[in-house]
Amino acid sequence: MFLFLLFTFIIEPPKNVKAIDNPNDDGNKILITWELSPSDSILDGYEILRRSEKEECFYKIGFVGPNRNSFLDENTEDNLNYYYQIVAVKDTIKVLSEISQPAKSYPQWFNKGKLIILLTFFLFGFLILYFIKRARKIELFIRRIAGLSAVEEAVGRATEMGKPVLFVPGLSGMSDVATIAALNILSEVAKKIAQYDVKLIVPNNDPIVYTVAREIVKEAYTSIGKPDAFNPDSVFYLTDSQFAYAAGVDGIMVRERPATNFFCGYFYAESLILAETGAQTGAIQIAATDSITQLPFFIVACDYTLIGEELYAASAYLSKEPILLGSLKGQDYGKFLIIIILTFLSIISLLFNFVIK
Amino acid sequence: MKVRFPLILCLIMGIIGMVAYYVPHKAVQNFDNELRNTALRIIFAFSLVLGVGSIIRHHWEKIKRKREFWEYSYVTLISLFLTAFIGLFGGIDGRGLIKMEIGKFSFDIQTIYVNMAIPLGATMFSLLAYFMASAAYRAFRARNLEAILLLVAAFIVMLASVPPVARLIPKLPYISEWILDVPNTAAKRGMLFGITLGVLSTSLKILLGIERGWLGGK
Amino acid sequence: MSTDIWVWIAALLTLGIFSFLYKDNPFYRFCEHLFVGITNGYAITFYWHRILVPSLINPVSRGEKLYLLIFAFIGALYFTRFIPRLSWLVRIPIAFVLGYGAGAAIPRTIEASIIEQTKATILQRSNFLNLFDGISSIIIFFGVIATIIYFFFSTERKGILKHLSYSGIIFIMLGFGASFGYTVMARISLLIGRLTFLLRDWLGIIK
Amino acid sequence: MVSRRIIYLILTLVILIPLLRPFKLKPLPMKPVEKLFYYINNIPKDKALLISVDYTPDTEAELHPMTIALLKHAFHKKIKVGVLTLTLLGLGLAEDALQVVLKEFNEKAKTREDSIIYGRDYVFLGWQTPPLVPLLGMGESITKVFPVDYYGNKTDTLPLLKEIKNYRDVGIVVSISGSAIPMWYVTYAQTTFGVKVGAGFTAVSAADYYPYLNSGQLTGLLAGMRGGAEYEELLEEHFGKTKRRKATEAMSAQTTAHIAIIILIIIGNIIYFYRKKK
Repeated sequence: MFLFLLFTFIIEPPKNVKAIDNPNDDGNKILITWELSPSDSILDGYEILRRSEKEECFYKIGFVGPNRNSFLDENTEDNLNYYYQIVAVKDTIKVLSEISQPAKSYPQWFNKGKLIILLTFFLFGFLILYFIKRARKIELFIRRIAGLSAVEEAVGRATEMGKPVLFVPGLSGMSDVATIAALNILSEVAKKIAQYDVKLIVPNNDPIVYTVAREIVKEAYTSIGKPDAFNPDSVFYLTDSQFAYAAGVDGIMVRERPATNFFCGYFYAESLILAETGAQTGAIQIAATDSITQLPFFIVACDYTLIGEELYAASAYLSKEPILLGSLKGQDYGKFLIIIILTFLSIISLLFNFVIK
Repeated sequence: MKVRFPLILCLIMGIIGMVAYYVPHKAVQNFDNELRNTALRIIFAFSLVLGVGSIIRHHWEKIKRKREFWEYSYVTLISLFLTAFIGLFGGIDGRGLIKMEIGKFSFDIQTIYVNMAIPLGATMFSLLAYFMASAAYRAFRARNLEAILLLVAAFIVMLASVPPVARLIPKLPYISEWILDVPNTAAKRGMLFGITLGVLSTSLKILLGIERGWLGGK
Repeated sequence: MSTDIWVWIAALLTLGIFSFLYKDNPFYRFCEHLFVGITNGYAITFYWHRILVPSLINPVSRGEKLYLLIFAFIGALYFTRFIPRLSWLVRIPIAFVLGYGAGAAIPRTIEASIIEQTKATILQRSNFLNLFDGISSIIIFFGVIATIIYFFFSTERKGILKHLSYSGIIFIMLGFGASFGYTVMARISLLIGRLTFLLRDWLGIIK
Repeated sequence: MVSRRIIYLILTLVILIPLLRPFKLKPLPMKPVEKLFYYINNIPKDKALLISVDYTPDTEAELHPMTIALLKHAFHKKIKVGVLTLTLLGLGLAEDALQVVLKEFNEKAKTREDSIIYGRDYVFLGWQTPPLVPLLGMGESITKVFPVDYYGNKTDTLPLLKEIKNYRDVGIVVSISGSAIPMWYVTYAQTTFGVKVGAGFTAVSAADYYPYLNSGQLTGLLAGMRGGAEYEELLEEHFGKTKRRKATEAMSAQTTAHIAIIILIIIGNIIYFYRKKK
């Protein structure tokens, strides 16, 4: 009894209870904040009470542990006034705060927290579009990357040996930049192959990529003036399962014994299964991928590897398409901008102890 | 029509995909949820038609022309139809129209998947252990500075994960961790920036109809 | 030794794939073709039971969400791929999936791979609470910039760019080497998993 | 050709022999593992540990011991646990891990207080798809996403879930996966609700996620068998010896294989330099 009285004396209520509409959400949420009770350290926690303008009395809607000074009420009716009260709780003793000002929840039409992302998008988007536009007028300079000549050599080798060329366009879908770049390279490779009547094998892992790859190869043959030489069975779908695909391509490699293997696009763990089997069959292997995880294996097992963005650069360089050259240029300036931003923000942050969260 | 209509559609869908990220309002979020979780999944499911069509044709051609190893094409076609039959009629949990069991022996689709597809996949995956060993033996040669760096980093990380060695040289795991934490992080982050810009520009080009490769032919 | 017929099947298929290590042989060819067939058959089942039935057939047969039929129709346009005169219609379902994917990817990649990674790279005073972390942060900062410069395609590598891009490849090679070494462990784990299956579940030699 | 087959044979042998006769190893716990361990160790009483069993049987060897070690840790410290999975095949694995750990704890328990009781100390929520539903839905209400648990109980009747309502009551989510699923928790659950995320990866994919550890998006990280073994080591340091240490046992085969590959690389280079000299 004595203790009970003592505690009622000691426990002070939390102060300054504020309720606001929780920002940047889809409504139905009110954020309540308060100043911790001075007796916070001995409390069990805080109860949150609520009353809407339609109700007569307060109801408990939540409980948080000590040393917390906010609560998100995620169960409000939009555009209705709510009042809140925070209760400091210690065993059976409860001390009430003052009642908050009324607050209403409502959904927002724009998440302000994402503004910086929208700005970044406009900034880089503008850069890329600007350079694509410029590339259509003048020829932009792109440094020739090492390993590019290997693509030509490799096709040449296959023609000399009269053996097929295997082209694996990666394991991701059509919206992936790696796949698109790979298909651009495929188009150039197919044109060269068409000239020499070498067999081309393109096994696919994605049904849509398969459809597109097939059209691209067909078109390459047509553009070189040999539409009849196109064998529709050279581009085919294998399976969407990663390892069944690897098993199938391995089988093709040991049976068809291609002179050259291209691994262009996005790859997962199957990369080394493909590349090492190919190395054992004695094929010249060229890999080009932006899959950072798989690059180490291609570098070890293949003769030439185009690393990361070099894949995009290769597709731009080989095709000489202004769109590709321009966007590559835009990306270069984008990277330059990132370097400047990194340096600038670091200097500001270090000089003025400005904390970036 | 054949080109413009799909391009406009693509742009509209792209804007929808983007807007839902910035607009928390329920009206938009609910619409986006339904679109992503139901509508697009339905469309996506149909794309399998393209793939299965190709497989059947590819193997049928092989059998018809009696190309090398044509007999195996029967294995693919029969297992495909059988698995599909069992799955479609037996139900994914074995509670479909037809009970897939003979006496005590049940062969519903999950059983087939777990006891055939998974072991095949896991074994294929585990071949990597062998391939890593042979690739390391064959290609990890100290040819030039770059190759030496590759080799040394791989060596340290591998050694560090051998517990007796780690107990012997207690600093080694920390060096290994440092390489993974610092130079590795730096290189990957650096590459990631460039790749992300590539993703960004490609997505943008697809939406604006600048990149039309996906239309497949003119 | 196991008496479960399914364990035997799994074990034989496992051995079939392993036999590829010796050389290509009929046993492997059988497993390979079987694998392709089963995964495709399973995909058909999966798409039907897990997507089309719950998302389309169930609601529509109850008379709800009839608008989904429109999407089913759009999906069905994939079939036009096999009709040469109408095959351009296949672009419509592709446009739906591709457009949404590309649009949704833009803000999300910016957030995860540019904003967050930039924040993590920027040097701040909190990086310098101790000397070692401070030096590491500076090395990361420098390494990121050098790696970015390695992938500059607009100019020839001359002068300072040459040196910077050369230090970029040093970081890249160290990173790749470390990843390779690290991965060895994982792949061996997988092999251990398969061998354990053979020894424990099939042969019953180990516990 | 011949040397390739010899390499394959050597590798098979150096793994098979220790599997048949394992020897004991003492791994040295590393920082990412320690970070996760101590974060979980200090989860306050009113918060829970959420374990997301997101792997499939093909990566079981590497990842299953992690789930078991995490469960043991939580039960030792009496931290409330929620188990769920985002992959259908994870259901059986999660159930297996729970049964293994429960058996070990409840065999020793003398009082009701000591034992691990369903609904009070842990819940098994089961599986929900598409993944975005649980990933985002749990930020609002766990019981709404999982109206019934794996065993068919109504979740709103479980005492544990009366206290643990959503991510706010979750100290950390640890997602264990052979793919990128832990990053879904980062991208969706963390960016939206600010929940802490820890991860268990296969050793291979782990190297990819170090940047996220560095940037604080991941609180801690277990990588592969070794990560599991190190966690087991920390458990043993804090809570005494346990019967089986699955990851540590498997490590012995891994160790010999590692040594074999290291020796192979050395031999390869000796041959290379010898030939070059000639």
